[in-house]
Amino acid sequence: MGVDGNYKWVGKRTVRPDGTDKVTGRALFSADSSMPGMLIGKILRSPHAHAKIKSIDTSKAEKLAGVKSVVIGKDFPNLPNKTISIGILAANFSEMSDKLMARKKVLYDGHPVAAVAATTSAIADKALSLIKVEYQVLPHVIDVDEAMKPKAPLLHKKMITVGVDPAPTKASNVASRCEFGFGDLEAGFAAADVIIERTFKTKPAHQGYLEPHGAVVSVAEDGQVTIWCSSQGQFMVRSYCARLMQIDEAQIRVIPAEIGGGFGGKTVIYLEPVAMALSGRAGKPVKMTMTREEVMRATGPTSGTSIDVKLGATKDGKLTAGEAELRYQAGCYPGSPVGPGAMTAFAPYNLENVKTVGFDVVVNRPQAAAYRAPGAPMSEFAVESVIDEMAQKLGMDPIALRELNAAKEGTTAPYGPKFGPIGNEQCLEAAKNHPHYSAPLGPNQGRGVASGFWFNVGGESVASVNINTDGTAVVLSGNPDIGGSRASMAAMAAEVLGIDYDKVRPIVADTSSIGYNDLTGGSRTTFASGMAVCNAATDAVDQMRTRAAKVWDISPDAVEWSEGHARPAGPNAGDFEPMSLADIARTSAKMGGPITGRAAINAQGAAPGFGTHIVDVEVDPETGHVTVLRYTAVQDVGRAIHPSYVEGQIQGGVAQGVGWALNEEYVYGDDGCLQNTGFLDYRMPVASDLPMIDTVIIEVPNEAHPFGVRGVGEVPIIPPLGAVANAVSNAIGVRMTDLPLSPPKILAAIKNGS
Amino acid sequence: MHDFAYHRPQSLEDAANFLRTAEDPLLMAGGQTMIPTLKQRLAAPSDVIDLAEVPGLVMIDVKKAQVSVGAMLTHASVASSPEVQAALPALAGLAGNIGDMHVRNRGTLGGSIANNDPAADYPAALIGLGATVHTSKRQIAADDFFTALFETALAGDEIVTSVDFPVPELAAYMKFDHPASRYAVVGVFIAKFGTDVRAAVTGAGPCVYREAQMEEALTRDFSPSALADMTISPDGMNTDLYAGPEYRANLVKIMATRAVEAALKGGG
Amino acid sequence: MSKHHVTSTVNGEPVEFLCEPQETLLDILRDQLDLTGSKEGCSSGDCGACSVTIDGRLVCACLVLGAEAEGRKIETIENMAEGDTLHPLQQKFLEEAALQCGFCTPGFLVAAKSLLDRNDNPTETEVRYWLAGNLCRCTGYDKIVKSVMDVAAEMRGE
Amino acid sequence: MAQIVLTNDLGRQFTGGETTLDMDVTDVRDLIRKLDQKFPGIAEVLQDGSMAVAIDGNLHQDAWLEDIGPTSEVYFLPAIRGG
Repeated sequence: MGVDGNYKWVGKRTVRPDGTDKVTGRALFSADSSMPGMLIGKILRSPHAHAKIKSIDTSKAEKLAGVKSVVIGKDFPNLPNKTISIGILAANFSEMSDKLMARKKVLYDGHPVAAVAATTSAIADKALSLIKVEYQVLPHVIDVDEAMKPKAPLLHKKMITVGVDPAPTKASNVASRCEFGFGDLEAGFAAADVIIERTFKTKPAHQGYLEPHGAVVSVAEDGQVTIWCSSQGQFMVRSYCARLMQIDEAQIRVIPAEIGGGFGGKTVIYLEPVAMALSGRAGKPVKMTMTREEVMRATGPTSGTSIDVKLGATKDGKLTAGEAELRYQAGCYPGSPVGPGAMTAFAPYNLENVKTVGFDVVVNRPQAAAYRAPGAPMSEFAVESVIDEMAQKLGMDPIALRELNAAKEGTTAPYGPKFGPIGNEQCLEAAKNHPHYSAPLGPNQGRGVASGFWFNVGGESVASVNINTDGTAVVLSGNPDIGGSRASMAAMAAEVLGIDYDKVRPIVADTSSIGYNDLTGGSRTTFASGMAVCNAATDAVDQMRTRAAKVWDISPDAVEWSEGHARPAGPNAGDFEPMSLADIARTSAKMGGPITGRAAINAQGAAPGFGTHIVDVEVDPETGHVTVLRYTAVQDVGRAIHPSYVEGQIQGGVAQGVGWALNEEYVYGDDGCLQNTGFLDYRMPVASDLPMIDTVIIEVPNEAHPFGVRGVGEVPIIPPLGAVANAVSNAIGVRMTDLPLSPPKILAAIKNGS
Repeated sequence: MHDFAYHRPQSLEDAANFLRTAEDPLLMAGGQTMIPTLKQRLAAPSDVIDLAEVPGLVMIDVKKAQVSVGAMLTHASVASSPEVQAALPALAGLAGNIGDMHVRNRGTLGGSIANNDPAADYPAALIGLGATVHTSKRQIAADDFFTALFETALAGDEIVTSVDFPVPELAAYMKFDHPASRYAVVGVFIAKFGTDVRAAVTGAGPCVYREAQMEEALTRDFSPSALADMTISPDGMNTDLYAGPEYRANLVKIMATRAVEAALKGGG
Repeated sequence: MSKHHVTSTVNGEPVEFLCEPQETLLDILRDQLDLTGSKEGCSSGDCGACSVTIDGRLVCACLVLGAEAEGRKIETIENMAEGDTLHPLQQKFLEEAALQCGFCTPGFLVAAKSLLDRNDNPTETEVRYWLAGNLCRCTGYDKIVKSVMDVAAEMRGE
Repeated sequence: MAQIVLTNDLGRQFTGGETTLDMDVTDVRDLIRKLDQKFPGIAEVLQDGSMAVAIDGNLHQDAWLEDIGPTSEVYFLPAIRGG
């Protein structure tokens, strides 16, 4: 082993262990499970963006034949108004509970107000129509800049902005202010020959996972709860349900279904506690699945934003100062990703003077949920646009400008610490040397470049490696496989154990079958759970070395493990025939019992990821329509455990970013209600919208991981927004600052020339 | 969906009888618009009458001067018919660009025109070619068929059976499609019959219409340049989540110009 | 409303079921016939996760009424492999990692097979347009399109 | 002595604006304990999970036992969540 080793399984394009089930329709996602006697649960949602609930009358619904339980907000525990961290997440459970089921006010179109469980879907629908809710409609606010105005309708009458000194005396929609940076901005801008200042806007975009949220929940008479659901973390579901419903974690068993995409949107829960309440009352299991309309109206998209950027440079291209103010929509309660947005905005650059200020602003929309590199795509879009413009103003090549100012090992990141070994410069160089970058462009075509940065995270992970007597291994880990992680876990275990990949069976275990794991998110799984799997496999190897030593009557230290065999080493080298894993496993009963390696860690040392993207577009000057002609994405991933799934993560991130840049947006009516609640109006890219997406994998290993993994999933959604906007701007000769770049918007820009 | 009764009549007469006797009947052709509408509870018919088994509605008859298409023929069948491709490529091309493959395999000519969605493609072909609609009762000229937003000249118990499309000298359809739904934000069908030119516009207004000034200009000179100085008024044009009247007015001219270019190149 | 007694052929087997007029073919497949390989992603015919074929034509099962299945032949993802042999498309999707979460995968496979059954020499553009009714949020389509092109080439003996 | 850098927010709340400190500490737990002696109340914020720490450029979350060297640079920053 070792980060520079030659590997048999790591880095190979193996077939994923769960693949056959997924190409034959056998894999069970959240809506695919049923239980005997199961009821169907449904939610009644607010038709108003902001309203006081004057009364709820559920009596008629309760009397309808086939209705087994009805719940409203007061049926859920009231919880302390305090933010608590759980693993890599933080939550205010009072607010979370209110988001699950409104109490006194509804705060967005789609906010749940009541739920029913009935014997059939049709009866549940009928029951919802019999619930009478009296509302007093209040003025609402959606846009972040509008929400910050002094006379904006207030969502929470007592909310005082946190992070401002002295604390404001008046309530506002600004939940908090954060600030990062160092140096002397004034001096930095004074030293600049060119200063560019621009304001950018982005619209809320949905994660767009294909599988709507779903859960089957059974609450037994003794209070034991079993939950089958798809989420990014079965332990997250357990922690949240236990706290929201005020029961012990040990009473809840969450069995992870296959997950049909998440991208951050399934790091929160919507249905499970409601189904728990319904099931507990009815005494029967309850199944709940969202419609696509419910997903669009009431699950977290990411924030819409408004961002000011100011950047200074000398005439030879040295950046002298960077400043940004970021305003992010949080949704109905605080919690936008403006913090990471502010931290990442200038991260690809070496700046001596930098300051970013972020505002977390509540508006009448569903709570923003994490979406791939939460907060970063928007802020880096704004900065990458200004970098591109700066290159134009200075007459410099945009990659050359980036290279001249690139963050590298030892550079102080805008959020404080110094970077360790990072692949930012390597990505820029690979992009510059890629044939794409020098390919000629035709009329009405433009090329855009942008970089992206994400921290990546580690966190708590547990893994077990059970050695079977036939020489195979079962690997248990606790993270849902959202994009091929079973294949990576199996490859790493096979590598450490020295047995064939096909002899390793990876299992995603439920919450009662393995210790606590943080959820799948933040690009942590291959890094942190992978590290746990490696450690657990090493633990099993150590046990097998010890057993071989006992058979040979030598010291365990004199036994080495290679290619799946215990071998006498040192003074005993060559004294005994090597024993294979299968040999040792076969006699495990006689030698002390089953061999089980285990590891429980809080993985530290996640290393940052950088990427640089190049895109060519053609703009129809008569209609404003954009065609994406060619796309190349370069990214430092540390080590590609499974190159195909690494490429897939990058390609998928690019497609999402292109959709965000060109088409995807939430459109609200004057009444504050979402108007595009389905895929007919909310346009995610389809196959005919995209070209092939070329990927270039850079490997600057992360020394903290046994195989050098950094994490892959977040970075690739960051550069596309800036790259596409830069390409369009370059094609039409007008700087585009307002996403998405819809044809009407582009045509107007062409006609107005600004 | 609200409750409804489902019927599958075996003859046109039976289907018409259901229309006459049911409380609030709705005809179903391909169902690609209707079923989503029912799911959203935007319609609550008492009876759904499925035309799938009614004989005679699935036909193509291509003659030298006329292409006849049965009401229940799917878009995919029209698009892939070698006869239609040869005789009226603009029509085959139009059908082949409706929605996506799944929609084209179920959606039908009759369903499309009876629904008269303001952004549907087929109405532009009917108006652009001066087609004749055959129904269970009579023949209706296309110009008289589409009356208003989602409204047609069909009587309550009348069923579209087929459409006759005259074969023009030159024709083409160009649309700027909505990125998600693939409906026409604006679509323009241009056809030239000897000295007579027809220009039909869909997507721009509440109902498909003929653009008279375009027809006059193209009658004088059937070339893209004939439209160069034309101004299209945005008055009365549609606004939706995607685009407003000014953008649509611009598209009418652009799509018409491109349709003329395509028609001169042989259609599509 | 009274239920309809429907007789059809699903994956080569004769099948009878009772259905309400409002039930879609997707409801019947998933809830009555336990064929949960066809997925419900949108229920409005926009995502293609419920792609099946009826009498050989690719459709969204969520936009077909169960009662319409009378006398028809339905094929779903569950019948794509022959015994224990995967269809070449299924095999290629595995080898090329043309799936990530796997939710849209059954629909893509049914749609891609429907294309290759008609055209064993599609251009990349033809593949992309044929699959435009199927949404995938994970892959960016790259590996899906490549897999379909590769299988077509293999079917042609290249 | 290790160099300790607090966020501007922490400085505002607890230290009267001071964000850079030199301290003799052995690990994160020791650092938090000593900071709390100097700035009472700061430990609660540093330990509630909302803050992460970077030691010589390496990011750590919830890591009381991580060693801090005699010349280490230690930055407190908001904990990073993910998507």
